[in-house]
Amino acid sequence: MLMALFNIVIFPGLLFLGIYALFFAFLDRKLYARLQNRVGPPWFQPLADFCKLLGKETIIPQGADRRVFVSLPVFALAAVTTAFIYVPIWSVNSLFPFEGDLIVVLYLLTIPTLCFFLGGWYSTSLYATIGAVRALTQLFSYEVPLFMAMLAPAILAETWSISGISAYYAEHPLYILINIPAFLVAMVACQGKLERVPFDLPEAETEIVSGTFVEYSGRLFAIFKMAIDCELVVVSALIAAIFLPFHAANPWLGFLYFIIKTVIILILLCLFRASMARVRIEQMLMFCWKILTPLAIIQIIINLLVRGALA
Amino acid sequence: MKKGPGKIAGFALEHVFKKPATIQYPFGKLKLEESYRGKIEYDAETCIGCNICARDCPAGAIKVVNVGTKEEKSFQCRLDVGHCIFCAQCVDSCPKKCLHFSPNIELAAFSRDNLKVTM
Amino acid sequence: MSDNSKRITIPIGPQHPALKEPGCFTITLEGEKVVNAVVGVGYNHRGLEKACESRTYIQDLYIIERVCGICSHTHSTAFCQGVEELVGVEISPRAKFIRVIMAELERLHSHLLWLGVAAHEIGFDTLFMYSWRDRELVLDMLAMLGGNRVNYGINTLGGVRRDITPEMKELIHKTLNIVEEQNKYYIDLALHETTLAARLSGIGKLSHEDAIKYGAVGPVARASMVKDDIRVSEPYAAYDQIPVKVVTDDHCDVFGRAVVRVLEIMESISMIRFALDNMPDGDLAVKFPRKVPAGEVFSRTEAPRGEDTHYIRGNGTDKPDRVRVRAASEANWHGMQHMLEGDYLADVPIIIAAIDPCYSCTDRAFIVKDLDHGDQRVWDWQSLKRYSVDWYKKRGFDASKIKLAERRI
Amino acid sequence: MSGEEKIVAQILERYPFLEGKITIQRRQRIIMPPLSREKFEDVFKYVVDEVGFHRFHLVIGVDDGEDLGFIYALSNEENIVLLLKQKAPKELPYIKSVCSVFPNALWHERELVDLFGAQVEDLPPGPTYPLPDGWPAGNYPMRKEWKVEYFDKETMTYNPPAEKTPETASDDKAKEAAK
Repeated sequence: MLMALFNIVIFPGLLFLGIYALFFAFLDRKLYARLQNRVGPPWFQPLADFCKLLGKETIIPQGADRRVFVSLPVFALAAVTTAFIYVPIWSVNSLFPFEGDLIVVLYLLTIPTLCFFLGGWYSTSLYATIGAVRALTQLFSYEVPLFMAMLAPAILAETWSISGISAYYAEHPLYILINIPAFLVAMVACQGKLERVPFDLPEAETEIVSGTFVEYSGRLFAIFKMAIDCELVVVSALIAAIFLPFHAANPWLGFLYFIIKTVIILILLCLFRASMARVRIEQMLMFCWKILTPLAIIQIIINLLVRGALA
Repeated sequence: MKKGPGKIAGFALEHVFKKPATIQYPFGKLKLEESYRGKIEYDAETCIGCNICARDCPAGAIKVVNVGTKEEKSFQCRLDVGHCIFCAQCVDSCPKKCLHFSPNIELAAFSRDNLKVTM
Repeated sequence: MSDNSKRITIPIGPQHPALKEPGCFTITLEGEKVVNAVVGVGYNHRGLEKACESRTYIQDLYIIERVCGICSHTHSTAFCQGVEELVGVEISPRAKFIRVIMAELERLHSHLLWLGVAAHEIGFDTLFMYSWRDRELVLDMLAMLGGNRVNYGINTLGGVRRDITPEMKELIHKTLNIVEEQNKYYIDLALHETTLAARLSGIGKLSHEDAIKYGAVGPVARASMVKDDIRVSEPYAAYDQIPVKVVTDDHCDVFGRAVVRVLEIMESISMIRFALDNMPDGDLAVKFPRKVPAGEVFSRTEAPRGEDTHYIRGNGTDKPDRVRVRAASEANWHGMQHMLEGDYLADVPIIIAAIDPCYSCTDRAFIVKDLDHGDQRVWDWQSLKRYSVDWYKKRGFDASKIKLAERRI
Repeated sequence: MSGEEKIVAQILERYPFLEGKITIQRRQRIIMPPLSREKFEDVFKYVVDEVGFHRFHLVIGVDDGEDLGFIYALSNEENIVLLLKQKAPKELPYIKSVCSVFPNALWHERELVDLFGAQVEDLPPGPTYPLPDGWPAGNYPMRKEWKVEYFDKETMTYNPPAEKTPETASDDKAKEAAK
């Protein structure tokens, strides 16, 4: 019982995730700045931002439903934190592995997007409404290729559990090469999930101010921001667990591997963000359905064929 | 170059290992040219109090007053840095060249009264 | 469901992250498509023309220079050459060349600034940072030549105030090489980056006929195949001795405007090089009288954004009778509504940015939308001010007193 | 014969009464004399439709004391600028809008309304420009008699000093003498 509480609150739960998310936010911003030949923020900047936001006044719009408006950021953070518990960190096994946790994690990761949508919708601001609608439209476009890209390795590994997939590829490391197209699809699609350039349409600062979050301020916004940062960690940890399964028996070494893998994924995501312009909503739909989805389907077919050949 | 997305990635990656182009202001400062038009400096010795500078100033920021007696004149220049637009027309207009500009641009103050300088 | 209920009207501006200056665009949307756009500008009317009437010509010069922060040199050139024409003074050839060099350097910095702003509007911050980094080099050159980064103050009535020494010339040549090399990369990037082309092409259409009809000037007109450039059609300063190539493009959209601007940077670089190498000797400024004879003059220059026109009327005293300034972006506003309609909301900022706007015009009625009651109340400035003072008073903070104490005009 | 002279000749052929009043200031500049409203509309139409001045730059308002002047800057294919002038008495400054011919005249004409108090007929409805809301009616800041010093920005009122009657003037003199 005590151990479970420790796991949920401190490691690998809320506290560790929070600290690691702040570190990730720093790394992301610093790298982004260095890619643009700037100095970038100091290491404590995300923490300072978080603390500052906590101290600011929270304003709730008059037309908004108070309870829903306040609970949405907490919901988003809770969903992300819960998802993290099912992602392996120090070994091939996560904390509470079970058959089918991949699907649970993917669905838990959808909840923040729904929270952004509802948050924007309940803000009763025009910008937020447009941002909310965009968030939902975007969800329908990237979710399908992302899920399919995640499921393709699972088909090859013949298991629906993240730990099982990790263990399978740790045993047969060469099979990872088959999954490279799925890895690329997942990297692109998760850029949409994380609402980063080129798919940052729901917040598009220069178009709709900051979209869904335009009415959020103070503590609520801090929690939302935290949820987004945590989502970045969870998604990169998930991709690392599925597509880059190099594991060590020693948990300390395994943990080091985890950090290296997630940072590599972050660097790729950051490079992706730095090198493109934001697309329009209809261009994004077109891209996701016409390029990413067929690519993911082809991957699934290949994996099915390989599976058949192996059997 | 072929068409395609993410063309700038290589260019940007190169710059990660280069010195940043920005400077963190209060800790590091850019070197300004000596000819930069900053705050006006005044030399009371050579001034004859003709006030041509005041007549040509577009913002009405400068004024030279006689603080001595009629016989023994001694001049003071009163400059409102808050109004000054740093065009340095007064420097050009001055017949005795007693005004000149300095590359001093750090002129922020907490109150408008602090911006009024007597030289 | 009536047609109207599907539509929403959103304001873009007067304060909006996409617009760095105040301008209000009331956009009516159907989904993400713009069906109607109302342009409201003029929050920045500073009464410069009235101010000019009560000041002498030499004072006006510095006021006119501050009409625009980016094309300050072209405005002051237009004013100077107008007054010089009125007096009948011919300035020295060297001064003319220095004016041209400054004008072209200004065009460089303005176009690099535009490239950065346009990239930022479409979320391409990396290009924004790099183009502004290189703009700094140009600004440093301008600061070295003029003494300031934006209001160079190099023009004076009857010539220029500062000379270009051989050392400066050397330095400018060196910096230009770097800028040219960087700019070649940006041209390459602008033409080949898919996301950039996807965002820029096909939006903000302004056909050749419409460009003439709405009186578009500068790169906006040239991107619609209107071969219109004051540097060629009415050469001023030393432009008659320098080869000028007019860059045009037939895309008629934002992409075309981007292409025209990046290619113009290359043209400007070669023009500066030519001017530096062929600069004649001579005085910097000729003696200029304080009193200007009566008469009127219509002076035109080509700013980075297009054609600047100045009308100056003298009445024989040392103060002008009337000064009328028409900045380049004022001419480009007229086609804005036409350009916006039919495009996506996501494209509104980039279309607005594509004319490189400079806000100097106004409507000041603003509508405060009261969603609780669903009605619209129009508040004017006075009542809003009163409302805010009362609001703070209720919370124990008398804003009106503090304001009076601190305000001094 | 240069392009400017040809144009002047063409205008003079149609409107002989302008003989000697049109000046060619320099290359690419033709200045017309101020015309009254009826004559102006006719000449404007002719110049735009038949002489080929199809680009409109701006309209400049000027205060000529008794009259208000309106200067229309037009140019043609060869980039010759023609300054067409119209005048209207200050009390009744009625002019006709040229927006139907040149849509880009809209903001310039609104400016005339706000700053000079011109009454522009057929001006499309829309916001005022460029003066702020709450601007006192009847104040036209670009007119010569309007002085910035008398305008109070806080209350948005224009308070010119009372005109000196002989009595107050003599009072002033008495005061000065007392000093």
